[in-house]
Amino acid sequence: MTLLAWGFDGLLLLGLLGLAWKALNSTDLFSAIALFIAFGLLMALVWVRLEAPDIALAEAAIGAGLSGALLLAALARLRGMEGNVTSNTGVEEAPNNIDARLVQWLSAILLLPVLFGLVYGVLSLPGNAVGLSAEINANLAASGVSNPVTAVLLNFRAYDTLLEVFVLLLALIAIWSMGSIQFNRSIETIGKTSLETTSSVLDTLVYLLVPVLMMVAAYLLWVGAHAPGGAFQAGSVLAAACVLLLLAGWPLHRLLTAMRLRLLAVAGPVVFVSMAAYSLIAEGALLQFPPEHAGTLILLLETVAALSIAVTLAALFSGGQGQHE
Amino acid sequence: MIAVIDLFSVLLLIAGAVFFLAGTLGLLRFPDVYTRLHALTKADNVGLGLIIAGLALQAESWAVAGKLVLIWLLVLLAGASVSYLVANGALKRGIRPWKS
Amino acid sequence: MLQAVIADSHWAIILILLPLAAAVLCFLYARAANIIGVMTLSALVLSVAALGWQIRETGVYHHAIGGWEAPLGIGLYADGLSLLMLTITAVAGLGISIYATSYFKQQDAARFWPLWLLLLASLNALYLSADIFNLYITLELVGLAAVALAALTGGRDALAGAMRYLLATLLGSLAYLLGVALLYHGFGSVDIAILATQAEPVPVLWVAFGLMGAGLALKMALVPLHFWLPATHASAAAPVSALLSALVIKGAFYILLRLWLEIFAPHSGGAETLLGLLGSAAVIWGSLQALRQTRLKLLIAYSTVAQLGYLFIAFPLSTMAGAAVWSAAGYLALSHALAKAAMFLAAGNLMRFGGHDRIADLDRVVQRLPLTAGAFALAGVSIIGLPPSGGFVGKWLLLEAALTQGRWELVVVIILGSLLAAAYVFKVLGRAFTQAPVCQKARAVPARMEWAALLLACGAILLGFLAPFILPLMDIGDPFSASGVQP
Amino acid sequence: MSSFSFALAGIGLFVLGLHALIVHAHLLRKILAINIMGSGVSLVLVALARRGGDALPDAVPHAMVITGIVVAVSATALALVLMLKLAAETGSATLPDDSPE
Amino acid sequence: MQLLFLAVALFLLCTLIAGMWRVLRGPTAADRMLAAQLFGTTAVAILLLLAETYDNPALRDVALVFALLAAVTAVAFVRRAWPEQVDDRSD
Repeated sequence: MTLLAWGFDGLLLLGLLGLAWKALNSTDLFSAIALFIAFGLLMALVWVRLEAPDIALAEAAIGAGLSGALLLAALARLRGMEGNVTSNTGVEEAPNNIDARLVQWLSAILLLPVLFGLVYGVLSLPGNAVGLSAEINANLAASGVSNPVTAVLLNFRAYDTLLEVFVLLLALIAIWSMGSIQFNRSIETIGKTSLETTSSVLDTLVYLLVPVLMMVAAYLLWVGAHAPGGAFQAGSVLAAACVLLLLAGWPLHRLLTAMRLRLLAVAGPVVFVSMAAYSLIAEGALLQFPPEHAGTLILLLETVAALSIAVTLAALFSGGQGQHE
Repeated sequence: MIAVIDLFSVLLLIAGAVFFLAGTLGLLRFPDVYTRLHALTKADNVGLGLIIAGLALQAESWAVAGKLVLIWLLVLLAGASVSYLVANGALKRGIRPWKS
Repeated sequence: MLQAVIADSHWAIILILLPLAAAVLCFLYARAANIIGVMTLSALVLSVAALGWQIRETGVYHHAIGGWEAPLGIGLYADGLSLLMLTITAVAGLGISIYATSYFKQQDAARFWPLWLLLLASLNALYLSADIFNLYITLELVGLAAVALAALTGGRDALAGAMRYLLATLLGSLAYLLGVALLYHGFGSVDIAILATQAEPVPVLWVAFGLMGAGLALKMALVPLHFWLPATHASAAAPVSALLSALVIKGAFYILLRLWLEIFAPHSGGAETLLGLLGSAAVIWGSLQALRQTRLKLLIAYSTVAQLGYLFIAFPLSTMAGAAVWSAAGYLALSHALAKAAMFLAAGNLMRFGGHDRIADLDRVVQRLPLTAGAFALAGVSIIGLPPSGGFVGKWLLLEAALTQGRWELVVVIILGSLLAAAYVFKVLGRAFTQAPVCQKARAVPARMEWAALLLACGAILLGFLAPFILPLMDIGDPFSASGVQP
Repeated sequence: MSSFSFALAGIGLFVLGLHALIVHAHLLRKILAINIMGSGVSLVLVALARRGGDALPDAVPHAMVITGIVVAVSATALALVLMLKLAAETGSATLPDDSPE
Repeated sequence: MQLLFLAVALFLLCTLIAGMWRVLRGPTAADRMLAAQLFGTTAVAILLLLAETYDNPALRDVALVFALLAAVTAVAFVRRAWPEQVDDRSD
């Protein structure tokens, strides 16, 4: 049994490192992204082997799903600037001129001591882990949820998650502050008109898949209290549904006016800050939830956060649209 | 009686594995996109169906078995539509089907 | 009654939540962004004063977030050092905000304010956090907000600078996070106080310090890793350059200082001499490069690289005279923030008026803007370290420590740095005294922008006189001797 | 033993990403390299938590990694938009190496 | 019984890695994008087998999300990132 498990891990790691190497050094950009998506999915399998299903969910939804879609859309826009983008589509010339070779060797030589230092540092760690699992289990009952990861994310270290939700909002504000990219209008049309009309197969796929995605998101949000799941995973699955609608050509950004989109994106952070301020006044400590109804407070917080995360990630995907000017 | 169910599970799992092998061999050996697409989505989906059937027998509750079947239906739906989209796109982009 | 209210209300938490709420408000109602921004900044200056008064009365402020104590939960911690950094952020931030209200057109103001208030909130959160993973998230917030601000002008150089800065800051954060991972698995906690007690000189501590040091050095552009700073700071909008140089890079320095004092100093094993070496190289190299520049904003950006070097010269001196040297470094950071902000704002005025910042043709411009020229001169005095400026107090304390410890090479570096600084400041100011035809296409510079720059510069000079009040404030909760380094 | 092998794989990913970040000029490849380095750090963070047999699973590194993934996707989205703006402005998705003297 | 599950899971992982070779060599972009489809089915099977081996119901949720997200990535490829002209015609 352990031999099989050991074999499984070995093959998984080999595949992971091989994919990473190929993704970073492939000849053309498109295969780099395809390999990176495969790397993300293999990474989710690694999280499963490390008994971290919460992270596997997050990695599958965000790491491989949304990041893959983001990268593909970015590559399409990069190619959309065909005219003036020099190192563009097809097979990009492999860096074989002299100074590129020199840089490669130089950086390889420089990084060897870094690698050995890190390996030495990691291997010098004592044999058994010294973690906080004891403290977590001791206080799990008072946290209002039974899934330890959700307890850490939304109660013990809720302040991290508060700042986390603002990182997402900041990314959205930053992208909208850079103004819409002039040419993204033309790219959207290429996808729809020139080559494929809105094919009925895609529409049926969207009609069937989007409701399932939304149900799965609600399920993940609910199950987060006692099993792997939670706000981030649910939000990213919901964002995948919005991305699917955007890809199928639904004019999402016209449905939601700029202000409504902003209010939705801001809902999570605002609820988080107001709950933090209220708990400071009522309970005497920032983000302190009274044990008896900590569960319901966390669920409320997660629901609003999932909504905001979904809207923000979808807006990050469409990039550049939705501001007032 | 228990052994019979286990026996069935074993057979189903082995069959599923064989179909997966066929799917992957098809993916590697076939000459053009369309045949690879065909091999991948058809063989793998059947393989997955067999494995899910094998696992459903072992499942402790109907709910779990139901979830397994739901996953299979979703994969079928996704596989079918994506293979059509890819094939349609490939044809439009001028990738000619392979002729011996 | 007033004392009671000030004494027990959570000023530290107000410093974090208020700018977050204000940022959301500005994001929703862009028209009112200017008013909301300036009101928030003035409220924050008052909150910092109240916090200062509170910790002076009742000692160090500690708050376990969520009611969970240290190993499990995250703690907020405010002592003299964090108070100093919060004051820098609030005071310089207020000056820059007043300048920004008339610098930006309506459309750009709507973009500037949410980003600046989020940056301000993350800097305050960074100075108050006592948890190294929480510091990672605040570092990430600061980095992303600073990149977005740097890319605000949208020109070719600004975008290239912002991209280079984004890659550098992401790389720095990842190196820092790997250090956090090693420290957590080596010593079982991410809380700074617990790590200080658990840490012992094992290889994982040095590897973690190497990683975190390199990551933070990259984020604050210490010399070998400063490639991204000049282009970014020079090509950004004037108030943004002031923010980046005066406030953002000090966040990374604060974390390195806090980790050094609490965790790494007792087991440093000679690392401080390396840091001192890098600091001296920064002073010399930065000043020489600044002298070579033909554009004013690039000159000021390289001066930032140089002045940061001074803060690192304090490391080798701290082994013998701990508290005195660190308060000197803190004072230098405070006066550099005000002076550098004033310099960049003055440069913004000159560019607004003359349309360019080529030093060679500044002569027609400098005479027409006396207030801006005065602001640049006063800021220059503090950067050089001439009495009675705040810069002089900081450099003098450093010089005194170096002399008493007989570190002659550091003495030479400090003095040479000041001389070079004098050279590049007078290179610019010299233009004010040469006759030249009046520049034709001049655009009037709003008075508020000139006064904001002048006020900040006067602040830098005033610091010289306030030394006896501010220095003891820095020693509340004696952050500098917590690590067993005898003062 | 397997947890150390995963941790070493994480270190390998970190250094691999760093090498690619230095070597490749195209910004999209640099962004991929940053993502792979992020995955490497997350792998180290979780793998080391499982040293010494399967003690109680420690949830703190898991929470940190989930936060890290969300930060990574935000930073990636910002980097991609910045790259596109730069490419629209300068015509090439690589950093112009002329420092603006 | 657990042994069989893990053995089949290991076998499927081998087919997965073998499938990756097509992604590396695949002449046209479509071949490369089959990776998402390949992962959609094979990885889902592996996850369900591991869920049974380690008796961890959460892995079924991961498999569910996998199946859905593989489809989203594939649609993203088809609608957006498919290069206009063919890199090199397959024979």
